[in-house]
Amino acid sequence: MNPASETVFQVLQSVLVVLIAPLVLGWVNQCRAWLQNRSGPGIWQPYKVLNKLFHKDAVLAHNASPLFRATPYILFGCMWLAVGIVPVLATSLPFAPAADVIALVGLFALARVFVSLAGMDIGTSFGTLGARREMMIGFLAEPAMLMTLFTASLISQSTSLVTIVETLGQNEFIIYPSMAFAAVAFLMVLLAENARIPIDNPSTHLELTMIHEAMILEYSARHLALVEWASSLKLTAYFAIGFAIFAPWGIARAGDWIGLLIAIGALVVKLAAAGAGLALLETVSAKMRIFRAPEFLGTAFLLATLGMLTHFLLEQ
Amino acid sequence: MNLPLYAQLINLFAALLLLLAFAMLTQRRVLSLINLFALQGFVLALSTAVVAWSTHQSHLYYSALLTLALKVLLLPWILHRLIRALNVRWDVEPLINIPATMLVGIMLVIFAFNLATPIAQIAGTITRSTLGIATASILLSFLMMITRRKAVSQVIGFLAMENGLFFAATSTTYGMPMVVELGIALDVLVATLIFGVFFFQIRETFESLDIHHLEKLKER
Amino acid sequence: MQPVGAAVTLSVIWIGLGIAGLAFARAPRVITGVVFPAGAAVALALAVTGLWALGAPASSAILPAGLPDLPFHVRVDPLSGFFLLLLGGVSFGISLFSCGYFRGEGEQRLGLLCLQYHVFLASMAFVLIADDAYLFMVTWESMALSSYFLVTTEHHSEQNRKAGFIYLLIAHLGALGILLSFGVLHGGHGDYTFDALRQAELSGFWATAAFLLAFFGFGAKAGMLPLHAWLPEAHPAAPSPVSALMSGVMLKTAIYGMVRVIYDLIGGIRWEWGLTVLLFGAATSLFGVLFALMQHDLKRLLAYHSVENIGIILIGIGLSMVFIGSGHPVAGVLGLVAGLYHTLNHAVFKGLLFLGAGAILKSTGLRNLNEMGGLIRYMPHTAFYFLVGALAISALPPLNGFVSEWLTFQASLQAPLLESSVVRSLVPIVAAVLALSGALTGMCFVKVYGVAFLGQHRHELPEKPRDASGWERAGMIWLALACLVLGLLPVLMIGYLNDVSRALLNAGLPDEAMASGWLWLAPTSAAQASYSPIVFLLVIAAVFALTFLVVRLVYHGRLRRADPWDCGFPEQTSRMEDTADGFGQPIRHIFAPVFLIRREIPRPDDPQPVFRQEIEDRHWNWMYLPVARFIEVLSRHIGKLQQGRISVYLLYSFLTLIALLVFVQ
Amino acid sequence: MELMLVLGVPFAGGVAMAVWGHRASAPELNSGMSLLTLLAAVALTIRVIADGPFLVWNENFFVDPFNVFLVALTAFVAFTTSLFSRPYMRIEAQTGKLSPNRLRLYHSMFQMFSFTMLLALLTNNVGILWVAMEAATLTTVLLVSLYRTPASLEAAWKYFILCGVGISQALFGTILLYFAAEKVLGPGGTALLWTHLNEVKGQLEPTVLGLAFVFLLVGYGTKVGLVPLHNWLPDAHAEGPTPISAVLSGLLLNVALYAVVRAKVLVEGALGTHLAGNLMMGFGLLSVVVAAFLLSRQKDIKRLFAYSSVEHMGLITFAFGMGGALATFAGLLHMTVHSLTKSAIFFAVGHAAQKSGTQIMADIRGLMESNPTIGWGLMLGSLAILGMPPFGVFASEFMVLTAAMHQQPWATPFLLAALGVAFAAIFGKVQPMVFGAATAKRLPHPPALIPVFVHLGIVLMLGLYIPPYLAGWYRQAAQLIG
Repeated sequence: MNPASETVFQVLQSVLVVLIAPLVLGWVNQCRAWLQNRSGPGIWQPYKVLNKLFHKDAVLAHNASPLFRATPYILFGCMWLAVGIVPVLATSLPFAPAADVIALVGLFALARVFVSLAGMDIGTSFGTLGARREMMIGFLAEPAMLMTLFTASLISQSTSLVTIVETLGQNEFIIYPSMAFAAVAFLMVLLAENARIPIDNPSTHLELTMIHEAMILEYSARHLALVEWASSLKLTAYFAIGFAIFAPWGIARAGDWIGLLIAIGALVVKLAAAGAGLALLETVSAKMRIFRAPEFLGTAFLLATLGMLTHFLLEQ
Repeated sequence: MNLPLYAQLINLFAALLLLLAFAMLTQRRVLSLINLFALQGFVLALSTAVVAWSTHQSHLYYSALLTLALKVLLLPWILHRLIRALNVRWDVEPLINIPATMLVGIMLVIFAFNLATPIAQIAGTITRSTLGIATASILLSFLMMITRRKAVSQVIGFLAMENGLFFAATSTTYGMPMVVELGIALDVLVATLIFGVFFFQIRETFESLDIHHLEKLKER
Repeated sequence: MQPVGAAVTLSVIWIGLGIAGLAFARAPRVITGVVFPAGAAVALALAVTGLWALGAPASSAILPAGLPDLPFHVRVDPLSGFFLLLLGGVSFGISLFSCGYFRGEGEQRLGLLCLQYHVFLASMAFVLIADDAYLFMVTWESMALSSYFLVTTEHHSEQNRKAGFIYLLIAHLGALGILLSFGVLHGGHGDYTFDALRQAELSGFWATAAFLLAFFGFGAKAGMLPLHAWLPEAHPAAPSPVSALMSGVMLKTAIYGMVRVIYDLIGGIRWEWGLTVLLFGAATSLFGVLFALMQHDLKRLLAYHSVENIGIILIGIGLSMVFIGSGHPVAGVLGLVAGLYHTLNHAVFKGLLFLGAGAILKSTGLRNLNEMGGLIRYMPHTAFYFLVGALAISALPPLNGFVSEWLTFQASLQAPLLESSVVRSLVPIVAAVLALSGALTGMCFVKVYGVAFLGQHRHELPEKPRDASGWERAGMIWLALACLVLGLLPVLMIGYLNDVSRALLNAGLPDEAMASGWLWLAPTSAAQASYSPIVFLLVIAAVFALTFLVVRLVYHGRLRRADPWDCGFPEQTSRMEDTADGFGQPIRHIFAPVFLIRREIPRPDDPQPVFRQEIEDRHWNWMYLPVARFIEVLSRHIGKLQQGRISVYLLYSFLTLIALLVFVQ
Repeated sequence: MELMLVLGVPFAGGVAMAVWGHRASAPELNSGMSLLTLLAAVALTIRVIADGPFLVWNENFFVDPFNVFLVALTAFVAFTTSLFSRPYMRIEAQTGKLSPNRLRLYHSMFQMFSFTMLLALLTNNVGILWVAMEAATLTTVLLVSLYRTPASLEAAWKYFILCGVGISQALFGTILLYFAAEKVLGPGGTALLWTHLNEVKGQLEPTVLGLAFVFLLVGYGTKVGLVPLHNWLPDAHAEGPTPISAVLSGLLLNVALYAVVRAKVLVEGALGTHLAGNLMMGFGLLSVVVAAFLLSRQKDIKRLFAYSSVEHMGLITFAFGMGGALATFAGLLHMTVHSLTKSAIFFAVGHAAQKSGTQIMADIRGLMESNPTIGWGLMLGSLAILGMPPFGVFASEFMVLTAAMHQQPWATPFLLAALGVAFAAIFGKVQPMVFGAATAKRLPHPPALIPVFVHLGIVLMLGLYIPPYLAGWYRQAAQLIG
């Protein structure tokens, strides 16, 4: 295959995912509305919100530092890079080797650190509160995430997502008990990392319960828009990672166009299913007290590690 | 066994020395302690003279005279002067009571003899058995120094030990070279003088010669 | 001229500079303006020498000094070269910083300070090039000694004196352990040159004994659990550049010693040893970061992070020992490279962070985080460099800290190679611990940065804090650049480390790993794992610029300043934001059993309620104090023997005499 | 000729001081005498290095590398001590602690003391060696009791009784030696001459020599300060004037040890077993350990360093007991560095105690502030004596330890543990005295601290570089005493 078409694929994937990310968010919210017998704002709502925000004048606290203003862009950049790396549509993209799963986790960590710092920048009570809680969630979620990914990479003898996808998806189908543990752990991490119920409630501004929202309270207009967009990107990226590891089917190799069509189709289906599932999960479960979060994530961490051990004990 | 006369004499003196050592060990009165010490010196001088006569070693006569002068006349005189000046006639009860001391002393004598016999076998001198006695009397004076409470009696023990050494030197080896003996004698003399000085100082600092005053410096 | 000659010359020049400093004690301008810059230049030259030695074959020499039977042997091989590079590179930045920092230091102090500082540097250099046990011990101890005097520079504070005492004591005990280990290694023939020690054939038991002695001896210096107690006391006590030097470089000499003795001198590594190192490393790193999160004294916090990072380095080395011990040299090399690379990285960013702390301390006189805040507005430069350091130590891509942790993870993922299933399943758990402590570090530095530099300042300073001066900035810029370069171009340095391991284990990374070019870091093979920090950085930067422009073009860049909103709460005071302790509260809550917490809770009717709590280190209670008590009791009993009564003393002599007589018969 | 000077000058000095010792110029005269002695000793040394060992005065005196090295050391330290004692004793006199007569006694006895030590070192006659040792005891007793305070009297009394008794044992040992030698060499002078004894040591009667060595060891060991015979030592050091503590620790102990080593050589030769060595090792190890543990309980600064002397003497005894080229070399080196360092420490301690008017460590604070030179002297001296590189003490300790690991592996853990404990104890006490805020007053006379730094300088050099002639000298000595 020729580098040119790979580059095309790379650009295509990045742009496409960036564009549909808000749609995913909209879909999830819509499904939640349906499940709660509400009519819902419609799945295009996020785009309207973003557009509105971009139009507004930005309001900035007096003592906001450059770091505060730079953060939304850095955030957006990180997330964009993430979706550029994860094989959403196609494997063996030129950027793919730039980061393996560990680097990916590092990337999310980078984003988290910056957004928390931004939260503390103004020095408001809620900002620091949010940052503290975010980092607490983070330091528990991050290792769990790593362990989950390690389980997959131990099976495929590699930490690069491409190789994982190729071994898991394009070889014959094998049942890995360790992957079951990993899957559950990954789901829990996904909920925690994307500020979903039961850890956080994306749609609340009730001060004492919020985490992610508390950090970005001071943002407005275009900054807020970027932050929101970035978080929808993050959700999509997590979905994509999930697909790549646990449902790595129908992902094209860079360069074959038919495969790409199939991949897009598959992606749409997967995203729809995942979004619906997420909505269902959020509807049936209730938000837990902040100090239950460590237990929740500790369990995730434990499960992930257990997954690794089972891999060593059963599958070698 | 029939030894020549002088050998018997020397053995007799040896026995006397041991006897005197025991006597000093059990003696409570400082005054008679000094007299015993003088007596011991006298016996020492005699035995030295006998050895000299038997072996025709002239320098032993000198050391006999030296002994006589130093240990029979000079030192006891000094000590007498001292105790008169400090009027310590009585020694208080020794730390260990007399019978126990005696027992220990006897053990020591036996031990000393055992120690000395193997050496005595190879000794060339006719007065071989005296080494054991010398050792015994040294150990006995050591014991005496341990058990006494008064500075004076400790010093007398020290001098008695010196006597034992001297006896060992003369009887077993026909005496050390003259230089050495002179040196030893000098040291003993100076030592006694310094002791004398000390008595007065201790006396004027502690109003007594009881050495339990001298127990301040220790690990607490 | 060979590397060894250059290294010796430079170290001697350092000593000369120190003496010159003492000579010019009356002229502080000369010291800060000439002597310290000269020292920095020497450091740079030493770094270059190190690079040179990394490529060159080992070169050795014998100095006309030392013991008559054992003159000083010196030798520079790639391993020494790497550490010389570390020493020179980092101390260059620190010396530059010192030029500015020590301005306005008391006259009579400055001369001594200069002497001790440069002797400290020189003895570290000599430790790295020593090639016989005696020179090693001498320089090792003079290193401890000179740094002790630096730690006790502020000897009027009781706490500093205590710190210095504990430091020197533990260092000395560690040194005794090392000495004993050399003795065991020596095995009774030949002299004490490292060559002779290499030749010595040891039986299994003695080899293990030597390993344990060396491991704990050097561990005491490295601040490994449970011998770390001196570290958080001593590092804060010293003047900041010295803290940087101790944390950044001195601890690394201990790592050097471990590698030198275990890999080079003892040889024949077993996987059991590796497991020991691995577990101690894991415990150390987790413990270190947890305690760091509890601190509110900035320098103390950084010191605890040094403990943590030493743990991470030990994890890398332990992994490599495990692999080598079970016969997988290539994976072993990977672990070693990871460990050594993290050694270098930690030296760089920890030096940078301590310098930042120093800059803050100098301009605000503050060490307590709870009193700082909003400093980014007064000292933007320092804030920026500190941010670089903070990101690096939090192991965030694309900076250097991440690379070495990434490598360590890669090494731990080689676990399937191992036969013993126990070890195989222990390794991933260690990896999990590593991940945990890495994430905790991130949290800790969000706390540090957020509390110190961001937000509103918490207490009124006499005058507006000034930003770091030119010299100080130069030092921090140098180290920050190093963080960036080591993060972006890891392949180059890893190539050198590969040479080191070739010289040490005559095994290296697989060739395709080296072949994959300077852009892509792929330690084993591109298919297994790859990472390209440059692409990483470029993409983020590109997207940043792109979005910025697009937003500007499509929409607008209008901006309005206003009071913070904060859900509409009125008058935000600085007492409403988290303090450092507040930020650590979740950790205290989650890991409560780990800490020994003393709380002082005010009565409800207290007019000025004060809540105070002390976090204490359990090790004091279960390890150090018992030993001290035991010795104390023992000496009391021995002291009883000597109770002043002369008769008893005579009795002693008497009994000795009798006993000996009996014995002789 | 030089030898006559070496012995004659201090003797004459002793007599002269007995006459003029109370004059204002006496201290200078004292140091002058010591300087002359030093020069003579240097001349002697040079001669010995030039044309080897020699015997004089119908073989009653002889000089070989072993004792000439000690002679040089003794003369040197005696000289520096006399320098130190100039201001020190002046201050003592002015503060009314000493009357002119005492000062006279002090000076005269100081010279006599160095005379006796040199005599003990230089004589070839075991008997005269004993005489000299006894004389040394007597002189030092007078010096220890110089202040006539109750404490000093007690100390002197204990010193006198214990060492007197000990010395008597040594005499008995000497007699036994003579008794055995006489069989071989026949009666008369030669049987006490060490050189002759050394030639025939193979034929001497083992059983007798075994006993003799026990008595000699107990006797001279008491003066060396080997545990459990050491009890006089801390008292004497603590209560005597500081210059005397310096020479006691720095020199007298060495001389006594010298006697023990000479005896050991003969006995080992006669017995053919390693008995003597084992005994010495046992005593040495015991001393090291016990002293190390006693260190931590001290409150009086001079007592502290007295115990440290016990510890180091134990180490040296252990080294000589081990024997072998390396260990003996180490022992000799340690003798040198220990006497230099310890006397330097006592100089510093003396001034520190004078400044703060007490010997109780808890009341001495902040020397670094009140007088940096004293502070640094004490700090560096303690670090040196604790075996901190780059000082020479570490060099010798390193060699002792390595030799021990090689020959007596079982002993090394004890030694290392003791060293560790000693470090904690001494350093934990010295640091607060040196650092922190000061509690000291000005002194009428500027302290003479050049000696301190001269000593420490030499010790530092010995740690990094041992001049070849010195090394060769040690080697010859090591060969002599094997």
